[in-house]
Amino acid sequence: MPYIPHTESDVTQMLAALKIDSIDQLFDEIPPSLLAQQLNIPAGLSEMSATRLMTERSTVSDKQLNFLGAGAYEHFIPAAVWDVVTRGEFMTAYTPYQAEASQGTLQTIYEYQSMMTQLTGMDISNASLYDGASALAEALLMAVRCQKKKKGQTILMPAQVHPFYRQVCETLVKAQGIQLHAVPYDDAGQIDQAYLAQLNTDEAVALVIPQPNFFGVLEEVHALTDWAHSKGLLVVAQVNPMSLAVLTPPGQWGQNINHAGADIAVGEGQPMGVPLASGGPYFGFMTCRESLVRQMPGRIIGRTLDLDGKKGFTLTLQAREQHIRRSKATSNICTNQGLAVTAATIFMSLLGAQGLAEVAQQSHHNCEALIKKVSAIPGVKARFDSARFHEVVLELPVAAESVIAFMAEHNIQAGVDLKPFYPELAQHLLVCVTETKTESDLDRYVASLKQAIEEAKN
Amino acid sequence: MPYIPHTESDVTQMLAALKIDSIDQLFDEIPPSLLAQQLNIPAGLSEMSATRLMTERSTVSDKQLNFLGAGAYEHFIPAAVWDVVTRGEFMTAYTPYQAEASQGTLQTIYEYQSMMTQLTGMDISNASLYDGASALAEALLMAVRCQKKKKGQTILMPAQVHPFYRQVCETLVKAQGIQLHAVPYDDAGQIDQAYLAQLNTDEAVALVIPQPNFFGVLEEVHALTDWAHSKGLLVVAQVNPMSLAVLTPPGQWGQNINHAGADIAVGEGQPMGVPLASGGPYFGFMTCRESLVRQMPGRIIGRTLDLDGKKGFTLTLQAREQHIRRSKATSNICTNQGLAVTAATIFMSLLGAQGLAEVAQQSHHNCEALIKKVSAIPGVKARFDSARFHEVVLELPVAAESVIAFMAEHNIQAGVDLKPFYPELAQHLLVCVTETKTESDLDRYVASLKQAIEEAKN
Amino acid sequence: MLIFEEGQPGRRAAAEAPGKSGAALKFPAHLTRQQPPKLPEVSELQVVRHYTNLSRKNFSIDTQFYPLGSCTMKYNPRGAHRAASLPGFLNRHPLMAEKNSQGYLACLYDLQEILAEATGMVGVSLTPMAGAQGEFAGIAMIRAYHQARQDHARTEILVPAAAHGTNPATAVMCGYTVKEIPVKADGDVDLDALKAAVGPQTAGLMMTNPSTCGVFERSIAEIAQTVHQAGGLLYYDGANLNAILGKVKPGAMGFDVLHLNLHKTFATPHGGGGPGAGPVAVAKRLVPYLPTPIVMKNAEDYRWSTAEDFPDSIGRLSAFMGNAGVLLRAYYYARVLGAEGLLRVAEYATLNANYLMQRLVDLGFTLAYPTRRASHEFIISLSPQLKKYGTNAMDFAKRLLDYSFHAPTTYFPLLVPECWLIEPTETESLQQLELFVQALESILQEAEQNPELLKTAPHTLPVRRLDDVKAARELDVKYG
Amino acid sequence: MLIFEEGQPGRRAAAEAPGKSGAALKFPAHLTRQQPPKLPEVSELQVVRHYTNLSRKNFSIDTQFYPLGSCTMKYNPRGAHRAASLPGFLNRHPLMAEKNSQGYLACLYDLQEILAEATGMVGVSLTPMAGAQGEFAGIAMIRAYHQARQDHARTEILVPAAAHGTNPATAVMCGYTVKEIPVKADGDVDLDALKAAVGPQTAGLMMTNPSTCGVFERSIAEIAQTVHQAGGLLYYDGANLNAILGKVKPGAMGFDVLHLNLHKTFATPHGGGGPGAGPVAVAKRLVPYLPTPIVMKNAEDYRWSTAEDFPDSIGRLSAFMGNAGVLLRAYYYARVLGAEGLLRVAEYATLNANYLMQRLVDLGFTLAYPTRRASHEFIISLSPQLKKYGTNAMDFAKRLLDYSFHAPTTYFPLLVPECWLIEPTETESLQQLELFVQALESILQEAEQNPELLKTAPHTLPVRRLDDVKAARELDVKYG
Ligand SMILES: Cc1ncc(COP(=O)(O)O)c(C=O)c1O
Ligand SMILES: Cc1ncc(COP(=O)(O)O)c(C=O)c1O
Repeated sequence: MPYIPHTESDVTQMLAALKIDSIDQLFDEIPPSLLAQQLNIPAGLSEMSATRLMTERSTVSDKQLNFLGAGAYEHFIPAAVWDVVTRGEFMTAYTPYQAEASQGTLQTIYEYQSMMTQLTGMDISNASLYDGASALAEALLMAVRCQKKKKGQTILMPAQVHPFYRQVCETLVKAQGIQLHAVPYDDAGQIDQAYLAQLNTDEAVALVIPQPNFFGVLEEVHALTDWAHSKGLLVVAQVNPMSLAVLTPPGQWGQNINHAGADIAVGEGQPMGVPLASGGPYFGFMTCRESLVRQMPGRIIGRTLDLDGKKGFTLTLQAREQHIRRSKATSNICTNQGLAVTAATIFMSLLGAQGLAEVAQQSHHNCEALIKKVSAIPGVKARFDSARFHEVVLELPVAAESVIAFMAEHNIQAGVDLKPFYPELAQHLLVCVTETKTESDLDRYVASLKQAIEEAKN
Repeated sequence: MPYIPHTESDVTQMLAALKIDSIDQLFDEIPPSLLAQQLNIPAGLSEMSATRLMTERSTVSDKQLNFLGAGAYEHFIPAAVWDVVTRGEFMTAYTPYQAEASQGTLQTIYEYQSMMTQLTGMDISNASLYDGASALAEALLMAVRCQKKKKGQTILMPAQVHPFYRQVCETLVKAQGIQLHAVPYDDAGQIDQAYLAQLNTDEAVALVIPQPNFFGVLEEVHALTDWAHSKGLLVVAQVNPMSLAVLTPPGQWGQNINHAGADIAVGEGQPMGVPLASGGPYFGFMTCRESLVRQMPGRIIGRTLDLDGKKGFTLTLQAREQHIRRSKATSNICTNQGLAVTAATIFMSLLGAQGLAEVAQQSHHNCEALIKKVSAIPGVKARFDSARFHEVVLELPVAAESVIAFMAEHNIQAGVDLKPFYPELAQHLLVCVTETKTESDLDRYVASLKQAIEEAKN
Repeated sequence: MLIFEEGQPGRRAAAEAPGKSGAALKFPAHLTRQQPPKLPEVSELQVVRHYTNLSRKNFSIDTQFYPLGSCTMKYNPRGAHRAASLPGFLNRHPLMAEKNSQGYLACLYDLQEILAEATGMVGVSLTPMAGAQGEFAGIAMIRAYHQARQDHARTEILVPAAAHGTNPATAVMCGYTVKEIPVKADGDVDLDALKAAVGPQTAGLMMTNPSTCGVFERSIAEIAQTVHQAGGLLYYDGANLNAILGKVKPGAMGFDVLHLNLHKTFATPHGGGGPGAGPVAVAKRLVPYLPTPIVMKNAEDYRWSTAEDFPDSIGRLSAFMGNAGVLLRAYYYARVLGAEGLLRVAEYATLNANYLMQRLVDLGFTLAYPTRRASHEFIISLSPQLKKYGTNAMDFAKRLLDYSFHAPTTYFPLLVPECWLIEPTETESLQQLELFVQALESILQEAEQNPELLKTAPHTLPVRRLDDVKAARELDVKYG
Repeated sequence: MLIFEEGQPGRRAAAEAPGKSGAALKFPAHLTRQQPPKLPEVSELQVVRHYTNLSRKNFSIDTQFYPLGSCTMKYNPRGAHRAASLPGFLNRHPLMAEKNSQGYLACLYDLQEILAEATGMVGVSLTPMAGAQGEFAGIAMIRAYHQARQDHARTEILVPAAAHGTNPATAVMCGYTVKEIPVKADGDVDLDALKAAVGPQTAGLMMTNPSTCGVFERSIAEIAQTVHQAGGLLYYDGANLNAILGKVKPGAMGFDVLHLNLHKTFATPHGGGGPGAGPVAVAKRLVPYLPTPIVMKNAEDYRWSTAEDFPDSIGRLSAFMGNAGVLLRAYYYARVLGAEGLLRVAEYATLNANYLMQRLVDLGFTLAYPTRRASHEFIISLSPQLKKYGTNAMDFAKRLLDYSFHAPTTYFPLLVPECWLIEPTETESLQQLELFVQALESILQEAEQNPELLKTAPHTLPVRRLDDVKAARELDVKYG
């Protein structure tokens, strides 16, 4: 019996101790009418057969040259990261409820929290949320709670926040009567400040600022932060943590000395050592201003002392959480993304500030190099003339869809077609280039793109 | 500096403590004429670039359907095996010289020794030798030491012992004046007993019995063992450990109750949980009759008690080894193949006797199934009409070389051409089939073989 | 020592970064970071050694018996981990073209089918990233259902008092108020109270069965009828599905919607707090509202659902499609177990729980529900020991750690004083259970003879009892 | 508890085996096993838990500072492990067609080139599976060389008294007798004794440089000249190459043949005893005798050498081509370090050793060779402590384990009484060295105040001091 250690004689002995004749008797409190028939599920496989099955299925997706980004980024992950993360003691432990028997996990998260506050320039970090999208939604709920005194519940949500993130926010906040007010982007692909200037903000409680935004473009975070604060709005920064190695951290956004910095900063942690893995498990991070901590969702680890006065780590501020506060909790989250956080912690330790900056710089550099190369193709050019991080919106002379399909035939994942999300951006492709790409990768991309366009034109 | 933690200020502090100005001064005892120029070796790579380089090089060998055996066998390895083996505590420990700080490794080897004596039916196992070939050579040296009273130093070595094993034995024993006397095989692909019957054995000290032999054929181990013992020869069994799940173990070879069983049993441990890995690291195992233990090469782990009377494990009988006995040691071996042994120990625990028997049976079954299928191709048939384990010599109507080349083009590794090793077996192919092959794998093989033969005939 | 404290200015693991590019491209000055973040400055060896040694301070399934009630800490097959880590899965971008993703989509599609069959439901969405998000999805679907019917009066979700904290928290996140239904002394829901509570304001009832009391709710059919008759829907919290897998389908009990905790029932690793996966399965009337995307099959091709397939969906719950790696592990697990194997899970989990319960009764421990069969878990109350020796449930738990057993869940469910919720799971052997019994026997003696030993426990772990109050009062949540 | 003792008759990890085939094919009855071997009968969880917990009883580089002299316990890069474990390498059958193996062959070819360059030699064979087998190959080549010249009188190999045990053992395996050359008080070989010892019977001299005394042999040029003039060849035991990598090429010192311990100098993991790899490199006159196979390059293609390439080879040393996985790791390591990185290895290993030596002198420890620079390692003698406190080198070593440091090599080389051979390696930080110094300072105090504490150490490990004598007398080397 796979995974079940019971021998016949074990079972006999156990049934005897229970004074019953069969295991079935243990289910005698269940109304017989409820008992199921044999499940219509295939018979069990050996590890060998199951592994073979999944290996065959996985190879379909093998060896693609990947220029997809859009919220999930292919960065090189040192081997040490997952070799250590997948140690049984990290991987097969539960949430650290018994602190004394979980110091490994607890100290790791404490270190993670420390790193995230450094990276974001914020005061406090939690221990993770599910992913970048749900972290943003939780930040909106948190912002509303922090702004309870305000009469409205509207969030200003730029259109160039990741479309899927906006959808997730819709799903998660609408039941509580919270409105998302769409803020348009301007010609530079940035938040339209002129639009904001004329906006009635009475009902608004927070402004979301993506940095970089979905187009890969950098926003004018200082001006936006100052504007939001001047209107009594909280600033929710939605940031790529890798970019923070080189970009001003949310904690330093704005020039208003009385209220500088974003109030909540969230994002997708995946770039920090977590594989693309078809979309998850990743992790959402959340950091905030210290004064807001009691409205923060998710676990927080604190350092304290033991009976002997020795330092140790434990779950803290649990009065925010569902297992203590139930219906009054800051969120329903329980299980989070601990293992991915462990990976990120090790990743950040290995890379350090300088290593992260190199990754960020090199990604940016490669993206710019690709733009230069593709711009030589007639009809292809970068759409927004703004500073970027490592993604670019390419304007094409043909439908992006056809280019994607053509290049996929040649095992190149060309980018994301923007048309479904931005009808005004038909024939636009969102392309990401990270430090993993070599000169010859870029050349392969360009050659294939050229062919794809010619093909599409014929 | 990759892997070197020293900061500039660390170095300054250290040099100051040493009262020198530069690291170079530490080399001032070296005659300057000896100092090297810059090495002509490529500049260093990042982990990312080195990984990419090796990934590209590795993919060349990817996704081959493998019917090669000949001493290295593709068996399924449960994931748990190497997940546990590659834990840092196993992988990055040295030889367990400090027993109290090495109980993990020591107990594992003790368990391994216990399993190997069970599997082989022998009294004592060492902790491993390099591989199956060098283990056989060490067994010959050991046999000669055990037979010191005999006048000769000749080993009877069947021609159907793995050709590479015979070559390794040549290399390792010839400097000590030991002769290998070739024993021919008969029509059944087995040791020619008629030849033995007429042989003058005055100079001989031992007979090597391979089971199964290089042709995959089972030898008449009982008769051979009895014959050897009747002539005062030691029996050195060279066995595939996987086969011992279903075949009579060397410890029970022979019917002479006064001297039953092989005296030394060796073999390649790779089938027990060690990946093909281009040929290594594998491990050679060696077991023997208790009376011979003081001539055994390699480490042995013993169980003993600690100061508190608690059981523990330690290196024992070290007086056989080079670090104690130097020029009088039983062998020069020091570093062995510990990590592969750890894998084998876990593998055997997971499979158990029944699981190993299933692997052996299924491999045998698949091999017979392939023989049946290929026999339908005109001119193709199994060469020796004897019981086999999981390998077969196929007689082909064309040169094996051309078949191998053709099938390699289709990513099938067809088998080993026997011509270079046995000129009399031109147009013969040694094929291995293990439990990893499915019906459709066999069909793919057969179809490709058919095509290859047709191609070669044209 | 913290990883930060092991560093030295300027030290780094140089091989791990790509190095500097030729041209140093600049970002606009005002958007450029001025001070680098203070991250650890350490060598590769230091990192590996630090985190390897940290890991050794954890208890885990791989190293200890871990009978944490409600958490189903069963063996996490290493084969599942390998299968999910195959390069084709691990390096696959979530937005990779469907034509390059057929194998991956096939796995998810099959998993959807398996979960539907195992739960007796019709539609499945795999996207929720943990149990609590599954709950959200489920309650949001209930809400969408009522709204679609213009039934706006339904503002209340009922939960039994024994419910997990995520249940009421979820209801509130979905805009509902929560009403608790009492549980009777025999562990079953108070049916009269339920009948009194339901009404036109009832949107639905959330419950687990077997409940967190470790017993099977016998009047489930009547409960379902009661709620349905009042116009409400039934939500099944699948955290305890391990107890009835293959034995009873939640659909058969009358539930309309449920989530599964794949990180419990389907043996995916908990990772020291996560990740999990909380797929939702629904009866026919809720299918239109399933969260998206879902994997669809046309003839031989697999594809992602589009907005046209599910125009009434509650929407998207994750940036991409949930915790794919967890789903792949669960799929592997289901395929290795097969129909018979899934059924055995429930049988042996239940056998272990009942046997262990009996053995603890033999030792003199007090059951919370002495007249009942255990499900896959059961509750003892340490109130008698608190009275006699002054040692509470936590003291016993901490002392158990010294014996190298992880403690059961303590103080949950809240309604049993000084309780332990004990879940041995089906992957532990009789001999392992007996070692646990021996440890408790010994601790019971210690409680009698030397209660201080328990009150100051643990004594053999990296730290002794930690001061939680200090942790909350003097917040120290980051280095420096 | 042994894994056997955790089993129960009939238990198994069922998913791990392929299951039974349809037709039960039989082997001839007399060749068929009658009794199955008594292997453990355990579940998958039991196996994982058992061996995970066993591993936790080891000290290792990943968990402790491990200054084991002569063993070069430096950080083993995880990147090398991953590269060598790529499916294309791991699943590659050793006899796979050359055309399907070009990438693999390219790695080995490049490694041959790198090792030749780093050692100043002309030919390299990668096949020896550890240092000792490399030594065998080297001495066998020396033998083949003399024999080819019909110089049959050479029957003796010289080794310095400080030599590692494998050196004399190897010489004997190659059919030679061994003569030891004394070492002077300053750690250098006694040149007069050497001059007296060489002659027409001299086949060669085996030595390390720096020697196992932890000092660089200063008169190496004269030694080489002496041996060469007598018609002997010089063998370099590369175990200490870490000390001079990139600084001094053994070829430049006059050596004719050498082995490298890739599991030391090239950072491949020791695996609790193995595997290693001991490639040999030779000067021009020994190239014809290299063990085979070797990777050859024709234009753009790589291929294995054939008998025609090396008709005079000493032959084959392993069933296939040595420890391929170790070679791939070493190749990765060499490529990550590059020329500058390899040189830094020697520099920082030497810096660490000399610094640590100075710090131990500060504490009052006695150096074996006080007038000398340390190479990458150095020797202290604990004779004074034995005299003063009755605590010997082993007592200090065992006590050090209690401080969570692995002990240095004890009682080797044999010629220094109560010695410790200490090798910190270049991958340990100054701060780590200081922690080690602090521990020794503390142990020194303990030796003075409470020598019993040392004599009965260790006190905090899974077992206390083990009875080795009993182990050898009452042989218990298997279960049951
Ligand atoms: C009964 C019950 N319901 C719900 C949950 C929530 O599941 P998750 O932690 O996956 O969000 C849990 C798990 O902690 C549980 O035990
Ligand atoms: C000086 C010296 N020579 C030779 C050897 C033998 O190397 P190996 O153990 O790889 O056979 C060693 C290692 O133990 C050594 O330290």
